[in-house]
Amino acid sequence: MSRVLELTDVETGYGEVQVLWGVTLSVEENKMTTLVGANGAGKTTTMRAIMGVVKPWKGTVRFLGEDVTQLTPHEKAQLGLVLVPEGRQLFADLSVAENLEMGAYSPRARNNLDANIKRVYELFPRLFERKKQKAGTLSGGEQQMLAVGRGLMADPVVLMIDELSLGLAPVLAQSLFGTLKRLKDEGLTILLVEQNVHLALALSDYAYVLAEGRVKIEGPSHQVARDDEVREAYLGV
Amino acid sequence: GLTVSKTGKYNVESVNQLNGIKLWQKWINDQGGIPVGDKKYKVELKFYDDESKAERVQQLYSRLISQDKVDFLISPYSSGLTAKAAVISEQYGKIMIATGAASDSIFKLGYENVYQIYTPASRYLTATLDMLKAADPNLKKIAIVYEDSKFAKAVATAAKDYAKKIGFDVALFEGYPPSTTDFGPIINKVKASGAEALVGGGHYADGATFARQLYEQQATLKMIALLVAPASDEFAQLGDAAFGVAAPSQWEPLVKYNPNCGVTPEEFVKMYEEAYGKTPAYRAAGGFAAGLVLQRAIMDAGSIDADKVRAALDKMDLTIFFGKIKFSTDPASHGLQLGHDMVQIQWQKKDGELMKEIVWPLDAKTSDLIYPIR
Amino acid sequence: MIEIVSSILDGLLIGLVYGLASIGLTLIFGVMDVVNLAHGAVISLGMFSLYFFFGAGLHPYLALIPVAIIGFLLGVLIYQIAVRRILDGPPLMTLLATFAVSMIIVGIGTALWSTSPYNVNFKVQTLNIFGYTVTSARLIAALAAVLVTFMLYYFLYRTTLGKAVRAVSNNREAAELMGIPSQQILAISFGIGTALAMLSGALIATLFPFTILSGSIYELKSFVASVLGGLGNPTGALFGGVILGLIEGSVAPFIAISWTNVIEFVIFVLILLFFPTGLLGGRK
Amino acid sequence: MKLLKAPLFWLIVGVTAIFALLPLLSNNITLRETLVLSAIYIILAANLNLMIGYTGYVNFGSIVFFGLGGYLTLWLVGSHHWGLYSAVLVAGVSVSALAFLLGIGILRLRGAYFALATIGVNEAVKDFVSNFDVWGGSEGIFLPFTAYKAMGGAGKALWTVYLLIVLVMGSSLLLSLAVRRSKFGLGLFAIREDEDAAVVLGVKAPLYKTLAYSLSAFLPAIAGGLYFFKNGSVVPEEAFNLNLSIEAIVMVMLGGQGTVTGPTIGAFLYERLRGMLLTIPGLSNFHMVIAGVLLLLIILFAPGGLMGWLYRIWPRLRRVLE
Amino acid sequence: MKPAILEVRNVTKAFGGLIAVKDVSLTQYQGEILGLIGPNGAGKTTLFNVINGVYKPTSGEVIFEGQKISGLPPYEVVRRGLARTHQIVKPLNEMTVLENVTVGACFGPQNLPLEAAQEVAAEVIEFTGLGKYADVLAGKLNIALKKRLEVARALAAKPRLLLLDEVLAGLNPSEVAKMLDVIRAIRDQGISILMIEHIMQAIMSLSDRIVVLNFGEKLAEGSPDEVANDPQVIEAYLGDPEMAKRILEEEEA
Ligand SMILES: Nc1ncnc2c1ncn2[C@@H]1O[C@H](COP(=O)(O)OP(=O)(O)OP(=O)(O)O)[C@@H](O)[C@H]1O
Ligand SMILES: Nc1ncnc2c1ncn2[C@@H]1O[C@H](COP(=O)(O)OP(=O)(O)OP(=O)(O)O)[C@@H](O)[C@H]1O
Ligand SMILES: [Mg+2]
Ligand SMILES: [Mg+2]
Repeated sequence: MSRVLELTDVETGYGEVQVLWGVTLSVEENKMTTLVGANGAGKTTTMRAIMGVVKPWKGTVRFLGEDVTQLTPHEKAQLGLVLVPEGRQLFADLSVAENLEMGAYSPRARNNLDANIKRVYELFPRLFERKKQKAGTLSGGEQQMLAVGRGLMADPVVLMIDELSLGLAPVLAQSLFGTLKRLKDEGLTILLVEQNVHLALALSDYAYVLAEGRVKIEGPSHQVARDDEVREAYLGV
Repeated sequence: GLTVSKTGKYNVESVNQLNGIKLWQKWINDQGGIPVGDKKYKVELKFYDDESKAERVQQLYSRLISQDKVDFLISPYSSGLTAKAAVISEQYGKIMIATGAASDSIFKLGYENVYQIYTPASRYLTATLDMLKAADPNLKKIAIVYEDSKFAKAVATAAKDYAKKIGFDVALFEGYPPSTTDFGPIINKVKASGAEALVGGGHYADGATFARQLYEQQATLKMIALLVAPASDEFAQLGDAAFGVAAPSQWEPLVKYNPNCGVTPEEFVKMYEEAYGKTPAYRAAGGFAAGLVLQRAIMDAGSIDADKVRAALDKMDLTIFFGKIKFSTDPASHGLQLGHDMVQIQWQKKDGELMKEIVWPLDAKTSDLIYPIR
Repeated sequence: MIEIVSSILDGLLIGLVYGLASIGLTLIFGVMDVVNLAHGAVISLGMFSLYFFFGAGLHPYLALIPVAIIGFLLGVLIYQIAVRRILDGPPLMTLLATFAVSMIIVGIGTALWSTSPYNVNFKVQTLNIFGYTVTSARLIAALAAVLVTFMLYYFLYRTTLGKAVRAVSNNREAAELMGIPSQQILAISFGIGTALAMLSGALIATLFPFTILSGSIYELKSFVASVLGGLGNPTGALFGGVILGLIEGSVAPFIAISWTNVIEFVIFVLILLFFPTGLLGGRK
Repeated sequence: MKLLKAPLFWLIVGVTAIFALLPLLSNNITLRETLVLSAIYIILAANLNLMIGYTGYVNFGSIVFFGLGGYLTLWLVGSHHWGLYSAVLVAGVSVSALAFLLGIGILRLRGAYFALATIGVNEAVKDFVSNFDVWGGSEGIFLPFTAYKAMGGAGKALWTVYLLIVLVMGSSLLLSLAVRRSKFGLGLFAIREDEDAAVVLGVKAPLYKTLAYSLSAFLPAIAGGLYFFKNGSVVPEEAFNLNLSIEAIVMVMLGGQGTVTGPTIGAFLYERLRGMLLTIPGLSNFHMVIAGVLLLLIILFAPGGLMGWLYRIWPRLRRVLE
Repeated sequence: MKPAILEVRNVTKAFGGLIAVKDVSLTQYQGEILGLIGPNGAGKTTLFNVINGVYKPTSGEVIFEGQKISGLPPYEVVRRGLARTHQIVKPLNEMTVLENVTVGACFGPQNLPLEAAQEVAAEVIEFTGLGKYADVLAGKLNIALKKRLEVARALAAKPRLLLLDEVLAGLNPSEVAKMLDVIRAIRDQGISILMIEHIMQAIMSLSDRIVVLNFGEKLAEGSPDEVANDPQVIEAYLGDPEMAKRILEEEEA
């Protein structure tokens, strides 16, 4: 089993404030890996550091065996490392279809554009109905579908999703989780950040618990889910 | 001392004027300086760039007076900047010879130390209108179209009154903003008014553009006379559009004045051509004249004491290469130029080449007026 | 009557040229929220470039091609030097940076060419249609304005690169995450905006004489036109320009010319009060 | 008063005193004329900062207040033989009132739309005044010399006007400080950061920003009256010079918007930079280029303005130099 | 039954052709926590915006403490004692947390002078657990802290009715539990609360009553139990709450 994505001792932060204090983790092919942690633990920052949106101060990010630490976000995206960011970040004035097209901007994704767009519309028939509508006027749930759909258009090798269910109605969150499980079953590698820790641990294969910018606990998800400390601190039981 | 607009909207005119002043300085210093009694004063010039901006003028004139300790001032170019400088010169009782400033109104504010070289705006176009009357006694309708700036508006307003007085019908009297480049709407109005002749204009840029578009838009006018622009040699660049356009001018290289002091026009032109490699335009002559007038006043006064020089200026009645010079001593318009008169030029073709000819007054003419032009 | 009609037609034609002048401005604003104070200086440069290509013997309309290319390169240069570093800084800094660029361009221009007027002297035909006189240069400039707007529209809404420009203008970070090289796209956009400004300057130079300071008049008109149409909206800019031209053309026959500007600006402010984001709607 | 305890209060008083006394004691007119321009720029920048820095509304056309103040003053003094003091006061109050009415309308616009609309206002007023014959149209108003005689001759009058301008400068800075430390200022800052949020929190934004706009017109109008009185004339292009308006923004940003000290230093440095470049001989043709390059370098390397840069290298300064 | 503090009467709000809220009526009683739930885009936030005056209703009216408040601008509404938080947070970025909260205290119903407001703000900051961030610029906080800042600002106004829009989003279950304590404490101060939330355990345990919106219309209303068992609500909104448990069991099997 191969490690598609590996972080070694990554440290970074904003301005002078250090947020990550040496994060080491890896993501394996065809698995879903979950990142759990309190508010401000550094989950989003970890993902941003992986993408290079914030530059790591120290440490390395390896993707498919290559050191990609110094690449810019768009170069990483073109290699197949794709992030669905916290807060959706859609192109609000572009139509749904144009948003999806922009998801497939990188050359490797453009080749599969037609197949991918079909797949996304199959996964989210709702988006097909609204493909001419401006993304900014979609409802919250639809926007989240579009964000995931746009990520899939980039033909990801690893799909990273930050806060999949934030602000979604329960019924929608469930259906998106269902979709994610299907994608995983189809062979996609996924790194997930999710506050609905019960569900996330239930669905994923491996989990890391982040606290104050460090990995505190790691292991197969079902084990982590039974860890007493985790249960108390993050599951509220 | 003086400021010069090396940059900004007046830079061409102002630098020409400076060239004239510098030439005067060289000329007088070559003679050992200004003779006063048995001493000779060398002339030293001090000048700064005012960027054509009013807010700098006062700062720099104060600097000239209190830091550089100059004895006499020459004005910046343009009436607007001169007015600012005048407040400062007046405050220190420093004499300022105003050249390149044709406004009447500055001299009606009660200043006591400012003296004007140019023919004032109120008399700028009167001779032009006389000339038109002489050329075509039957012509009635004229249009007066002017740049909406202090100088041109004053000229145009005076011209309107004079035109009515000598029997013209002013069919259109209208200003355009100083930054105008598109004269289409104005030309449409000129056409609609039925005017047969047009006088007006303002400064160089607008005048040249106006003349060109009058030509392109095929406005049929028997005479076109514009301020300032046609008097410059650059006006020839307009080619066919320049043909026939007339202008009042403060001075022309070909004028034949018989000066009772200083250089003759020919001598001046020759000196200027040697120094700068081109024929002087009237602004350069005005610059030289300013120096000359100052020099003469100092000589008359026999001193560089401001009060004595002022008295000499008040008494002055000269003809120099630039024409007559006499200042008003009426307290209500002290310093206003009374002696000097305008000449009229017209662009004509000699052997297919555009030439500036003097066509008025008749005793100074180098060629006959072409009329009608289109 | 014919005077009124021709005045309005003149207004329409000049309005299209105003529109063209403002498209570059509105594009740069739309993509990166930069109010480009170097716009006028660049327009002046366009005028002078045309002058020199023409002086070198090139036909003025042919010269538009090298002018546009120079404009593009200049825009990329300005972006890389003056804008790029501070795009993420405090919001107004780009205003200062472009103002500084404007000072540099105008300063160099003044030193080289003084502030006296230049003229591109080429023979233009005068067309006479039903008693209405129009020079071919005006007609061509107006048509060029329409054509360029159409091409820009096609580029932005039909090509992938154009859509990427819009995507970057919507959300730079997200664009980057989707593999769009945002810095490159921004530089290209600034280049296109600058090229458009240079082009409009060049076309204006075929109509009117100009100085290094002339661009500032068109910069002002560009502000007005692009706000009227809705900032960031290229078609809106053309539309705004036409409105300006029409105002000028239709009030001129009835009142003193010097009042047109007053009316124009008063109408401008009034329209804004009722359509706070321009007539066609633009970015907020 | 708590204000009296602020170190900055005393600093402002001190700087104002230096401005007043330095040329007075040395009887140095060049210095005075140099400082008067600095003082005017500081007044323009400090008051503009009330809008840009405090309220977050970029006023491109702030010079319109200055120009109108100048026109009103010269008209009252010249044509109606008012005294200078009453004329500038009336000018200040009426321009401020006019700004209030205007503000009710155009402050409904946001962001770049507001900024560009203010250009429209300035240009409309300029073109209107150019056509307005009561104020001399494009010829402007020229003061008869008797106006200075009434104040004891030009020499004395110009000194008096200078001291008044310095006083207005001091008042502008104290106003900036007072607003900054008041509840009114807190409301303005909230509007600057997020107007919608401010409104939901209870800030009467429409009233507050209109008040700020009107307030930012008062002292510049008085300064305009004094300045053009000193010049002896006022014409539309000088009174409503858009470029000066934009330069005022440059000064505010250069020093650091939103602070009291920043715009002051920005204005002073900017004026000195331009003024010095003008009088250095060899540079004559390139002073604008050099000013542009210097400006660009400052912007690129201290994008938070000078105060931002100072605060960064010396954080404790924030408490003293607000 | 206690007297009503807020009455929404037949409110409709349309954006162009889109009707976001359609003829909705509801009543909140003094001291009560009223939950507002519904699918994404159902019009919950829009209803908040109508109540606090950000939008004028297209028709209908809003009565607060017996007085009509619809049509008043938001700053008037706050001054009458009705504060809110934003779903999409709106921190005053370049101001510190303390200054942010001071704005709330300063311009609220009490219209406090600056210094008194600063004292109130300091108390509220402690109460909401933002104490150690008091001097941090609000823009530097992460989303969860910004949400808490929203609560603190609204609370500093000392309102009698508080509207909370998804203040629990983005918190993990333990953090949700802590925040629930804060909300209860607020209620115990006598402040009525109207809250929107998608986290079911939270809203079900907290609310006295719940109103469900769907496509802009009121779908159901009642006690948490009644609503949770309403088949219409289950279909439109709740789905299968047991899914997580089921998946977990499947995996293990
Ligand atoms: N743009 C920023 N500037 C400064 N500090 C930031 C910024 N973004 C995040 N931080 C800080 O970095 C720390 C980690 O934030 P991060 O967003 O990575 O946390 P998280 O684990 O994703 O939390 P959440 O569950 O709230 O999403 C927090 O203390 C936050 O205040
Ligand atoms: N300003 C607006 N202009 C146009 N449409 C709007 C506007 N605000 C909201 N809408 C639309 O109104 C509908 C209701 O939106 P609202 O924000 O009230 O939903 P919500 O119930 O709060 O959803 P969520 O749970 O996702 O926050 C949506 O379809 C939304 O797109
Ligand atoms: Mg996060
Ligand atoms: Mg909502």
